[in-house]
Amino acid sequence: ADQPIIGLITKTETNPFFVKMKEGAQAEAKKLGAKLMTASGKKDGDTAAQITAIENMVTAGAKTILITSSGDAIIPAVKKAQAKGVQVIALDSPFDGADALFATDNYKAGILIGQYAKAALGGKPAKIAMLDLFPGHPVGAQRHNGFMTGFGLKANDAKSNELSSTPETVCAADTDGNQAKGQTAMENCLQKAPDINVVYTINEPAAAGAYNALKKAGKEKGVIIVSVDGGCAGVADVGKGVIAATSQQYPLKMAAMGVAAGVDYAKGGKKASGYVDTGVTLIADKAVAGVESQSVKVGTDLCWGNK
Amino acid sequence: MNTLKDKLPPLSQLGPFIALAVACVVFGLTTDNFFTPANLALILQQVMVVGVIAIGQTLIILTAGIDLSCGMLMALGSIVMTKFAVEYGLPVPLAILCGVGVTTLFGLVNGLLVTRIKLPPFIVTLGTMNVAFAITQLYSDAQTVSNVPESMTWLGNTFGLGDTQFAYGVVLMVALYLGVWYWLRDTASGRHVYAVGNNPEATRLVGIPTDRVLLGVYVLAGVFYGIASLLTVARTSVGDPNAGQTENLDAITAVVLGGTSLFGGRGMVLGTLAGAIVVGVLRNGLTLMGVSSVYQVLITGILVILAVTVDQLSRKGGR
Amino acid sequence: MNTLKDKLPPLSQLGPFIALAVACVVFGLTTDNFFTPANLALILQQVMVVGVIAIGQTLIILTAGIDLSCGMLMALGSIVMTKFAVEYGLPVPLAILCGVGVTTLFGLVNGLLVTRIKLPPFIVTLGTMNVAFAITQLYSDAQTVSNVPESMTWLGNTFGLGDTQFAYGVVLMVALYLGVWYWLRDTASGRHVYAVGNNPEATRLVGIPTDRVLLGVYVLAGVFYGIASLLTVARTSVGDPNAGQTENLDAITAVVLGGTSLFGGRGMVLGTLAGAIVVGVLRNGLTLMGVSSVYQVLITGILVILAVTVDQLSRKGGR
Amino acid sequence: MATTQIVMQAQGLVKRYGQVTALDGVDFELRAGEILAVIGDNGAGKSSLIKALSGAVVPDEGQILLDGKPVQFRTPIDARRAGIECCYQDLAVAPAMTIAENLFLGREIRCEGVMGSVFRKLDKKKMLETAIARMADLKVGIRSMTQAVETLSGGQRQCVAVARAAAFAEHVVILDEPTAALGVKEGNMVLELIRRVRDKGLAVILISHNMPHVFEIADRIHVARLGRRAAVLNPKKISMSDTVAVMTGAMKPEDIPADCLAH
Amino acid sequence: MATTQIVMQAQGLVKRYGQVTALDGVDFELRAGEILAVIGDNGAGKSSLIKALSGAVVPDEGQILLDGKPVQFRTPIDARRAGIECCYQDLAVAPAMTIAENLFLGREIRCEGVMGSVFRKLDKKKMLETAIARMADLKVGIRSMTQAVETLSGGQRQCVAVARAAAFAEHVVILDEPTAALGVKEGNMVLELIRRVRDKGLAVILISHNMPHVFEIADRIHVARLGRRAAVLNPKKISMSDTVAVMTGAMKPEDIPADCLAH
Ligand SMILES: Nc1ncnc2c1ncn2[C@@H]1O[C@H](COP(=O)(O)OP(=O)(O)OP(=O)(O)O)[C@@H](O)[C@H]1O
Ligand SMILES: Nc1ncnc2c1ncn2[C@@H]1O[C@H](COP(=O)(O)OP(=O)(O)OP(=O)(O)O)[C@@H](O)[C@H]1O
Ligand SMILES: [Mg+2]
Ligand SMILES: [Mg+2]
Repeated sequence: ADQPIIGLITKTETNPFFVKMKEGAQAEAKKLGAKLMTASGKKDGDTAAQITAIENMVTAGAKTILITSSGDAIIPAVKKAQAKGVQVIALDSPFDGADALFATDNYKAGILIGQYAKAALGGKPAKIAMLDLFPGHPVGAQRHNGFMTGFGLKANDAKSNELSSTPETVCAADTDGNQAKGQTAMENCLQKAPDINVVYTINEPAAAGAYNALKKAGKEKGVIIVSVDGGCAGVADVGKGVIAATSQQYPLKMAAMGVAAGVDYAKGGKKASGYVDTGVTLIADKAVAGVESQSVKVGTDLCWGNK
Repeated sequence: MNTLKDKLPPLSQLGPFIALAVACVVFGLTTDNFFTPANLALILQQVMVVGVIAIGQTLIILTAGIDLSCGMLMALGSIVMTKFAVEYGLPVPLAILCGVGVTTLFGLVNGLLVTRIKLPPFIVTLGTMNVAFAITQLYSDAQTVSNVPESMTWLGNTFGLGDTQFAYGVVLMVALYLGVWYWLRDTASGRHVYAVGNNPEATRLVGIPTDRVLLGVYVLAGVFYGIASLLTVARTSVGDPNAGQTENLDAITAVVLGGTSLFGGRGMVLGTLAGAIVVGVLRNGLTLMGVSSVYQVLITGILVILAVTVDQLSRKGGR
Repeated sequence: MNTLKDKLPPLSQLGPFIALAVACVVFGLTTDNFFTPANLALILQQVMVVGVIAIGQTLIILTAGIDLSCGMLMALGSIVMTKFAVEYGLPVPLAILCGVGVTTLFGLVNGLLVTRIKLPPFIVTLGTMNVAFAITQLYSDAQTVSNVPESMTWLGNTFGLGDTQFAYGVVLMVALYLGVWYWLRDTASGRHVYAVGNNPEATRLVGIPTDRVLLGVYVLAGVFYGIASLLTVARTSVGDPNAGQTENLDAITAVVLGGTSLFGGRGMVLGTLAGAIVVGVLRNGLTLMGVSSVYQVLITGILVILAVTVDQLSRKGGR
Repeated sequence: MATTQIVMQAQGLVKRYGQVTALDGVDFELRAGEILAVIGDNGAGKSSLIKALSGAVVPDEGQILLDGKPVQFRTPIDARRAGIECCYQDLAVAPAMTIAENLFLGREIRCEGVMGSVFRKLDKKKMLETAIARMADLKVGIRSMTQAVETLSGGQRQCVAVARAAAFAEHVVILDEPTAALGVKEGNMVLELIRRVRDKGLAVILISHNMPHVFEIADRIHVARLGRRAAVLNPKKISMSDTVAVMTGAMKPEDIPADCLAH
Repeated sequence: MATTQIVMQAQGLVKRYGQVTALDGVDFELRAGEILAVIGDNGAGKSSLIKALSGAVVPDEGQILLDGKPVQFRTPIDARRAGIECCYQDLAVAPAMTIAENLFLGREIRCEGVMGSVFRKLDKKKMLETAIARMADLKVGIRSMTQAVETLSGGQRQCVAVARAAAFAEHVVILDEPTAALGVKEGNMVLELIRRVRDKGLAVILISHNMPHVFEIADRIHVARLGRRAAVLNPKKISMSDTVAVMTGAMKPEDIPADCLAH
């Protein structure tokens, strides 16, 4: 009966990334004999729901809370929870004051695909479409600016929430990370600049949508689509040539580590600390010179952090 | 007495079309690529899903209701039809039927709660929106369903008309609009939809089974959401559990922009089509102008208000 | 004639409270921690922001309008007041005033568009929602404003009452509810709000300046959103540009659960408080029961429908 | 005797609204082919009575017989199926719809042929023509039948409602204060219409506060008082002032001379 | 002469609704302390006329004089400020609100003392008592003043609207068919009320289709026809049937004997 209670709060529950994270946490909790509570915001950026969830989990007796922050507004609530002896670990998205951070570096994920796209394009002049998330999202900004930095364009640093743009980024549109909207965005970009040759996408559903748009326009051949996440479906798309390369991240790993840290804390009273980079790997079907990447096979094995 | 002037719709109903025309002229002047036939055909493709959802929404709003569940039902329907076809290997027509069946069933539930227990449509559909969302996520495991059979995405294919490629789905959408327009305008049951929204008590007293009309409208709306499910599958070639999150607001916006009153009984389904296209034109035109996304939101906000203002002023002029 | 029965509110107005009681009993029986004073105080803290927004929303819905911009205005207000205090070093009271001023200004704009150009409130507030969102993002650079002065978050502090800690903000919320309740029930201008929602034409004809009443309501709602801005700053200790995304639907839900008609003219602001608490209780109780979040959505959907059903049936019984 | 055949009968109808008892055990009889006037003070329960008879409200107690057989009208549709049409006091019109549409609401005419049977297309032209003819019967100077009812004057609106009820009834027509908002000329036209309806063999229930109208046209007068039936009078025998006295309670029912009562 | 002083005057008022011309250059005069009846067929433009006089609609052309001075009523508030109260035909009531609230809508009474001046608290008790007294004046048997107006019978509802207009006017009372839905007794009470209002020195405009009522109470009769004024008649001299003839157009205005005209 005295199972340690661990809370997991994700940004949403509609993104496979977070669904996998939850599954990973559940599996690990079962293995280690802990009780897992979960909650999430209604949409990305819904900090109010996350704060409420923190409070409710503390009331329910959770001793460790794992959270993928939707925004820094949760920090004070985290502090309050910590003052009651609760360990709070940030997964995926960093914020100040977390006891520990298990995450990938989204800026670096962006840099990797930027470098890949640059190399794959060769010397041709770049015409880039940027298919972003939605305004004001830190992860969106980090990936976007990271991509541009990797591509060798001038862009803001990792701390900025502003989306950079240069003459090479001929079109930018929001996708909400959603396939249908990704397709619409790409279609509109193609109207604006029919000769786009590089497409940055915020995630793989958006990439699939972009590919659909290109295919309908008969232009899927000469265009390089890059993306981030490395989910199983996304990696499969890399294999099919839909996506040229994607930066793979490992939500299952983050979650499992978080649950383990929670159990440790319950048993031994020792809090986790510091930043553990769960890693990011570039997955590409065709390797290009000068950029280190892994094959689709490796990506499939690792997708979401299966191993 | 029966002059041409009498036959034309009154100026008050032209508002949404005027707003549409104004938006088009503005984008035509500020961008190079807006007024190409290809781009215009593209906009139609982009609005076809919301457009069909908005038909159902129009019907419900005409009865003085509102449907928040429409987008989520569309997502659920698309997951059901793709999963049934891909995972259980059901023949495509049957799988489509199952998807449409599910959305229709939800429409029936909405309708029963509204007519039998007399709950406010806002709350009923808020509830079913949540339920449909949860079922979609649970059933799909939040995973996109891909490898959808070709025949299920046929409506997304295009045919050439001159130089321009039109999607079959757009033709379907336009056909549905024309059909519903005819139904609402020229048949008894269509007029009863207006009557129920205009004065439900009077409609009951003249001996029209108002509950049956209402129930029929909700069920029919469910059917339209099911068709929208098929269209979204056709358009994206996948079953996407994340679809439908913004479609309810978009659809209501299209209806209201189209001049239908949220108080029921007044409006025209073709106005909704214009409203849906206005939304699509704004999104397309602003991207073509290279407006960055925060500014797009800002400008959309202002333009939406301007569009109804044009509408409103043209109505006053028309009196 | 003036028996106790006459003095009690009619049973029809007790619906939301019955739903609330039912929800509490269920959670009390199924969880250990629900019925602790600390938890109940916590729920009140969690609903205080939505609760205050919902006051403004109630006023607008009573006039047969709707306000989609409320959440975004709240976010804008909180960014303005925190930025003014933190970055420009304005004295806290002045910074708060500026924040409330901005939301009030937006309320005024909403009101002017509704009364002068006679635009539908749905569209007007959809527009200002987008505009306020964009301004919030642009002005804050999408960055959270932290290091907010202590004195600005004072309403988030708690005081002990017995063993339980109550936030000052909760007291403010309850005071606002009581004030508005008194205003709506016992003053002429409050009754005019009902009259305008009930029959605007008749209200105009008896010589009440309906446009002024409407404008006043929108402005006042803006003030309440400003107060909600302050409360959200107090609760989170930061200015959060991401705030307010779900508050509009939550607030409307609270109003409708509270028994106010979306057609205007009928309802009670205290019902809204009950409605807001029902939403908070559901979220809290389900988390305490350890229900995972997709299932929470599912259950919330079903429970919302059940809550209004209870309400509806108790009304019928009351006749 | 054919004329004494009872078409519609009600026994002990009770209808309560909260603490208000609108109908307090009222009895009622309508004979074939007669015009029965129902009179009474404001709030006497006249409208409540005919609402119960036409299925608009369901009485709490009592029973209704149609042609001697007990019926249960749960909705106005039931009553309409039995050939009963009613024109309510708070005019049941859809204000945003046109006059022609309101006239034919629920009784629309479809086109002939395929358009009608398959496409269920309304014959708008025919409905418009019929509407013009019907309104011309009532001599109401309405300029266009395609104008929305909400743009009509009070009396014009009433004519629309009356015309609808009279046009479609097959058995019983119930009119709740049909002439209240009408001018002298239009009021006489409605009386004329009522006579024509009766002459077609239908029974008519006419609620009115207009005593001259009542005495001009009624075969019998049902006096409603405080939710009950005070008396049924014979307008050929009783004077107008005595009738008013019975109605207002100044004259007790038992004081009415026997020959003034109708049977 | 005091009685011929003109309180309210209108010249050449025109009001068009789309293709329909409701008022076609109508003139109008109301004298101090008189009861002026306005009669006419349905759709003759009576309601449109008084709507223009009370600020409910703004006429397209023409001008209105109050006590000889031109006025521009843009809203009913302007008219109310000038002491004009109007009871409209499509009763301007808020159905969900109680009888007492409707009676005092826009003219609420506040408590005495601090509660009233600072907290602006309504004196509900006083309003309720006044409402009961006013309705008792009209002898309407309404059981509870705190019931919502939507639960009243048609005639009861009309009494509420009439009572409101009569209670608050200071200069001119306009009543649009106030007795249309009323019973004999209640109708007489309203006539009585109108006389009392006149005796207080106010001028009254009474629209009615009830000729006996008009002849019983009116000092002068304004006959409206096709959006214009056909004639102003003297009820002491002209017969009821001639009046109807003028109203329906059967008698030409120029054929009216000179002594039957009012000045
Ligand atoms: N829906 C209702 N709710 C509450 N009370 C009602 C309702 N309908 C009618 N009543 C009450 O029932 C009584 C009878 O009303 P009814 O409408 O039958 O009177 P009536 O004889 O038609 O009067 P009138 O001549 O004024 O039309 C009235 O006192 C009225 O207040
Ligand atoms: N809002 C409106 N829109 C269009 N037409 C209108 C409007 N109001 C009135 N009319 C038209 O103006 C004419 C005069 O109407 P009005 O209401 O003044 O007549 P009235 O003399 O009061 O008739 P009644 O005795 O039937 O009340 C009518 O033909 C009517 O159809
Ligand atoms: Mg009646
Ligand atoms: Mg009139």
